[in-house]
Amino acid sequence: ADVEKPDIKLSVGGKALLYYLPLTVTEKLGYFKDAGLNVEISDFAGGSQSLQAQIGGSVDVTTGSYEHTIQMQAQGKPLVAVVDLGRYPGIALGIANSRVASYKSIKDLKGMRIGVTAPGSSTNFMVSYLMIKAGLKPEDASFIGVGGGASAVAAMRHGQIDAISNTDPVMSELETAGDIQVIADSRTAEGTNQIYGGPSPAAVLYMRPSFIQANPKTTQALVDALVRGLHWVQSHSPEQIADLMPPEYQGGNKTLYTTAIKKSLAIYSPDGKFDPAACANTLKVLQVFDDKVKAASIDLSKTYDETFVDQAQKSVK
Amino acid sequence: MPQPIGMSDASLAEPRAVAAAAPVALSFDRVTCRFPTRQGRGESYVALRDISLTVGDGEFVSIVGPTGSGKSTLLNLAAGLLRPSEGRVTAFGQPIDGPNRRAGYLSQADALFPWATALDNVTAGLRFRGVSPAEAKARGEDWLVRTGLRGFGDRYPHQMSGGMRKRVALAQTLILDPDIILMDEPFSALDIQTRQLMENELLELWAARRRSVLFITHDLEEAISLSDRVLLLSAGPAAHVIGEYPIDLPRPRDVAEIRLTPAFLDLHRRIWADLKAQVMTAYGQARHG
Amino acid sequence: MPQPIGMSDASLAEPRAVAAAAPVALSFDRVTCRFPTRQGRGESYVALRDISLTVGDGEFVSIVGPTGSGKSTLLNLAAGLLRPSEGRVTAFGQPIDGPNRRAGYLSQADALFPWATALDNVTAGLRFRGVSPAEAKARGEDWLVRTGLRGFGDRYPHQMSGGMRKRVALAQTLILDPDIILMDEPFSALDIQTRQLMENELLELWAARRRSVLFITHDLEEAISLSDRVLLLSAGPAAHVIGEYPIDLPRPRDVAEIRLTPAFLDLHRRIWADLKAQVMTAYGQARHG
Amino acid sequence: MAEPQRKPTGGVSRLTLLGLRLAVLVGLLAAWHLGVRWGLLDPFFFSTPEDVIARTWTDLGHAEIYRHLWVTSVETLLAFATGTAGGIALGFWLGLSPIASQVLDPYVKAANALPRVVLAPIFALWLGLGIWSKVALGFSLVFFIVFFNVYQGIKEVSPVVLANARMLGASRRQLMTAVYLPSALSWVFSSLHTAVGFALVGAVVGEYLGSAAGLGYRIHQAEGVFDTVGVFSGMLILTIFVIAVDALVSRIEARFLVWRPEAAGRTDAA
Amino acid sequence: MAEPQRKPTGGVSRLTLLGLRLAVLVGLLAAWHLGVRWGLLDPFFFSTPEDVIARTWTDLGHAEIYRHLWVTSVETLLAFATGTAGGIALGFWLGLSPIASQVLDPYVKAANALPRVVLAPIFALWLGLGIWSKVALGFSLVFFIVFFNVYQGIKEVSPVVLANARMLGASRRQLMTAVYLPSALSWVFSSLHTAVGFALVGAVVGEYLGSAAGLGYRIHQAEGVFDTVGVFSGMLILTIFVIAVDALVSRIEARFLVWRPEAAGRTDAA
Ligand SMILES: Nc1ncnc2c1ncn2[C@@H]1O[C@H](COP(=O)(O)OP(=O)(O)OP(=O)(O)O)[C@@H](O)[C@H]1O
Ligand SMILES: Nc1ncnc2c1ncn2[C@@H]1O[C@H](COP(=O)(O)OP(=O)(O)OP(=O)(O)O)[C@@H](O)[C@H]1O
Ligand SMILES: [Mg+2]
Ligand SMILES: [Mg+2]
Repeated sequence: ADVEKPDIKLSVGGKALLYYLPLTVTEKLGYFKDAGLNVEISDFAGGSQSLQAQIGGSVDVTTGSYEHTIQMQAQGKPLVAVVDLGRYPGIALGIANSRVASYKSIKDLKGMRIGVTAPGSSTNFMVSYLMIKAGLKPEDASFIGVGGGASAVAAMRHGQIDAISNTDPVMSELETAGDIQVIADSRTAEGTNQIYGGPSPAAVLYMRPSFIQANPKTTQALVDALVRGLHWVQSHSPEQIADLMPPEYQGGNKTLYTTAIKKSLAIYSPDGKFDPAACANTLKVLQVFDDKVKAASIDLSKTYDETFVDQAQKSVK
Repeated sequence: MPQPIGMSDASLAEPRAVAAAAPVALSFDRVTCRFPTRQGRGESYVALRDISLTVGDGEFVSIVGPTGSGKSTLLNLAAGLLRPSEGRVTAFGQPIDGPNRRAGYLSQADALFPWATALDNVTAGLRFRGVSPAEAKARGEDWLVRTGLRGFGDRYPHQMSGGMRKRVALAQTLILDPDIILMDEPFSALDIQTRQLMENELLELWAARRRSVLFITHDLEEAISLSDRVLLLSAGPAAHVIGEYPIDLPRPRDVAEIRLTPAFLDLHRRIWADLKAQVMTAYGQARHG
Repeated sequence: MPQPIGMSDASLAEPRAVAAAAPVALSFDRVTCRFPTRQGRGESYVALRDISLTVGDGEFVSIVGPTGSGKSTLLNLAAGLLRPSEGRVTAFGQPIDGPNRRAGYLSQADALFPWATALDNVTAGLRFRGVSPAEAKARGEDWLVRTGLRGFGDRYPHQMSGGMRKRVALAQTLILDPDIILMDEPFSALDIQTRQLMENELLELWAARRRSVLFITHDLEEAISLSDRVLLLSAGPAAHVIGEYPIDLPRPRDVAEIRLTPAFLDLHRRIWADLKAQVMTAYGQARHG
Repeated sequence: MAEPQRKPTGGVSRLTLLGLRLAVLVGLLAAWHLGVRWGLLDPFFFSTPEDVIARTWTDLGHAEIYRHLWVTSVETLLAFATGTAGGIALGFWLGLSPIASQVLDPYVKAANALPRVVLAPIFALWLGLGIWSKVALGFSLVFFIVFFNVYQGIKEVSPVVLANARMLGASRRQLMTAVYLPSALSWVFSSLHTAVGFALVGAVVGEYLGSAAGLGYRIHQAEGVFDTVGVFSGMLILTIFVIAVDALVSRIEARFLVWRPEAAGRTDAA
Repeated sequence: MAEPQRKPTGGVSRLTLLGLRLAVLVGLLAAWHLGVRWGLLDPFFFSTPEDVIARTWTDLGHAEIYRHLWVTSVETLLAFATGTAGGIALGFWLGLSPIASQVLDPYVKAANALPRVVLAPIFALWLGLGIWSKVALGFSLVFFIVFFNVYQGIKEVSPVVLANARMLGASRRQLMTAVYLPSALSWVFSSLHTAVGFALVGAVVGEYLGSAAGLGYRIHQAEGVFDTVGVFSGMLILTIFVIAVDALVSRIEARFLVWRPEAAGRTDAA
């Protein structure tokens, strides 16, 4: 394939997270290579760092949260999402077993210590959003940044937090081990509907508009490869997917990993297409929490570009 | 406690001939001392070879010898700060292992605590021994007066002159009244007058308590006027005792007056001649050989 | 270049009477020097008060005085390492500001570079002046021989005896052949024999190049046998020059022999009496008052 | 009443000094401002000095910030105190016991090389998410800095002075307090200046990695919503805080080291 | 051929030493093992020593690890070299220029207190995602440690020796090379021992925060999927690496400091 820029730098915040599974699948299957691309993936401690690398121009494209495109538009740094990798945010909220007995509804979160990956992250927003819907204020609970790895598990196991809002594999690990009870789950269509009233895009591939303008063919090649990856995910079993992933991702516990994949499978978009209603959902949530987004008038249509996915539907079988 | 040490070997100097019967404070038995030179190459410099000597209990012994012959090394051995490469050193019959607790040592170099005032320096040893601060202060002030440093008690070492620091060190050692006093050129930084005052002070103290003294000096007159016995060390390398001179001048002595007596002058002439020969060897060796 | 400095004030000692006509290497004009004591309390100690003295070009001047009187302070002023609190110090007519580049200074304390071998210490000044390493080495070796240290060139300071280090420092200063030589008790760590050898070496050198020398010593005999003029400093605080003794002994001199001449003994007796009085004051002050 | 002066350089008046310091500050701010103005610095990453100062000013007017500052201060000071005490203790032990030092040497060095950020979860695990896990992180930085300096300081003790103290009859304990400690003090203080900064870094990074309060938490929160002004204003407050603590260290240092000669002191003191 | 010995303590034979060190290592491993065995340590967080060693062993058998190790080594050594050079240079400048040091003092201290983790995005912005942003992070740690020690080392130069060099005609430059540098060397080396560790920490944390290769990258990956064995095995490899580098520093140190008396040396040397 003749692309303008075969060497692509891609950033991601936590490549091993299931949130970004389609990226690793695509990479492992060699779909980028097939598309004539040589993609170097830089992994960051978190989504915001990987976004900063994008804004700073250190990388060409980023797989990150769709929210970023809205937040950056508000700051005058437009980004455009070109393919949707996840339909549902994949975040779950769980209550510690010791608290389950006294938990009736979201209102009972009041006064709890809630672990989130980082203050100000989407795991934080999801809980805050639920609380607001239930008539609480976000300040009614205290949010503690616990990260997205072993530290999050540790915090819950050692009773340092009463509830946790996190992604997989943390949630699966805690669920499987029986440490928590999940009370809100955006890993499924139904759960996401309950929280947001509809789907809400999660991981997307985004980039600066100038990159798209200068490299339309490269962009198309990237989208094609990722859509192929999404198709592959849809057509294979959790076990097959787990086998494909690098062995070190399984962390020595393949069963857990497979379970986590099974739980998360629904969040991956089957075709990579955007749903305008879902995008509006995301905006709605952000407007509650992000002062800059609230202040700005956001043009949602500029945050994503469907032409490449649509093209990919035709070419990718 | 003090016991004479039996030695059967012969050596050039035979100090035991003099002190054998008396109790022995300090005894060197065939002591050799080597220093490694040039790190790693395994070369070594023999500073002292086969030294045997004794200091009787209550005896005042001086050591003279050319510069670099090994006098300080000898004193370090007696203080237990160095270990001999061969042979053994004993204090009151006990082998010395680690700092010699029965000795006070006034070293050639400036060894005051730079972070302590003159008074605190003088009383350091008392405080180590648990003497009450008030008493230590009183005794320290007294020693400052004795060494002519009244009013300088609150000076730090860097605020004092060379001679003043030396006197503080002197007071620091003597205030503890040790059984064995080791002194390495204690008075060389002092002017002649002050030096004589200090010498008399030392003699007075010694006469009163009869401690054993091993004294190093470059000043032959000083050695003779203070000592019971003067030992002459040969030039290095491999220095050894080549001369021993009992000083039979009457006591008590005044160090200034005794220098004018004929007996003194005679002794001085004798030792001087031997010493001169030694220095010429040392210097000739280094300069031409 | 060398110019006499006009001074109109009177002072106790009148050194200019002797040296006024000759060119002047070093001149102190009503110099007072105070040291702050006790940080922060604003007290101060007057070490020198109102000192006026000169050293003529090519003259050999010695300073004697009780310990702690301010001799080293005087030399530090001449070296430009201290600034006077009042008055001014000039070298060859130029006010001294910062280290006196025309002077070589052998300090009382051990000032060798601990990280350099004896040879490197001796040649340090040459290397600072950009002399080629080969030449510096050759001249350094020569000076090691002159100071009786042949074969010790590769020793580090901590591997040498006190007297050896002093001789290295001597060579370090003299190898540069400075116009003004400042020496603070250079020979007090040496035994008498070595000391006389070094003294003769110094005299020889001085006779050959006629440098100006300001020399501090505690040994009055040494002062007399070497100098053109001996200055006597009073006891501190507020020390000043209280005596000045031109030494009219014939040159060249042998330091050992000249001590036996009647002229020498006469001078010695005179200065000694004055010095003794000074020391007694100093000691009495500190001890009793 | 001029005292003998040592060097022509050295003293400038307090006022000049303040002026020069301000000049540097203004220069830095101007460079920052112009850098942003001229497009050399992207305000997304660097914000602008005027915004940062304005934000800091408003923040300092609210009680909220003081709660965070209080948490961070407590953590910093605890980390500083425990790290210093630990470093001094181990430094002394290994400095005085050649065998222990040779045996433990590789382990100390290895421990120093462990990336603390990776250890943060373990600290959180053992010590909870409260202040103690942050203190531990700060400790693990401060400790090694102080340790290595104390250890070296012990080795640098003048053998002559040491031998003298031994001959004067000092016990091991007394050697420690009367010789090793005062002699090593300038090493200790040198390390403390570095350590103050690192104690704060440890506390803030600890908060950043997981906490419910503190300046690091605030910075992290600001970063999460890409609020650069908030990030920089947090750092500005940190900076002011650490300068205050360091001034305290300097004052204590001056108090302890009165006995030292000034820079170009006497030349007859050995 | 016994040389005069200084202290009864001190030398143990190389073999005993090795034995003792091994004993400590075995002790640590046993404690770890038993801790896990007896349920004091949760293997989820601590893994087990046998697993870690086994994993390290397999890893070391594959080429993959060497690529990561190579990246990390290059970053570490660059951070170490540049940080040391920078710290020494600034230390000398401020040490020798009292005005500059007084003016810049608060800024240096403030800079030292900035949390580097927060700055990582700015480093990435300026220096890209390659090794240089990691080098910058390591630099920012090493630099201050070396700086503070060099600065103090300069202040500790013996005034007597300094005056002597001045009188011997040393120019400013020569004073630097002939007096300040050799005199400050033990301070410099002391800081280097700390700095080696921090250079590595900087590199690893940099990788951990965002990179495509290196041991920090591997550790991050392992941590994200609860692969404790991988995390610890990465740290083990780090440790081995830093001990090797530190041994090198010690060797160079011994070479430079031949002139020093041993611990309990002469008592007539001033
Ligand atoms: N640590 C050492 N390493 C190597 N040589 C040493 C060491 N200590 C002493 N020496 C050597 O041993 C010899 C004797 O030294 P010592 O200090 O005992 O002499 P000294 O008689 O006290 O001389 P001085 O009268 O000059 O003080 C000298 O040649 C000296 O160089
Ligand atoms: N930095 C200082 N601070 C306070 N007092 C000082 C300082 N330097 C010197 N003095 C005092 O100045 C006086 C003169 O000292 P100096 O060293 O010049 O004496 P000196 O004549 O060389 O004595 P010595 O013969 O013992 O070497 C002493 O009383 C000393 O205490
Ligand atoms: Mg000696
Ligand atoms: Mg003096």
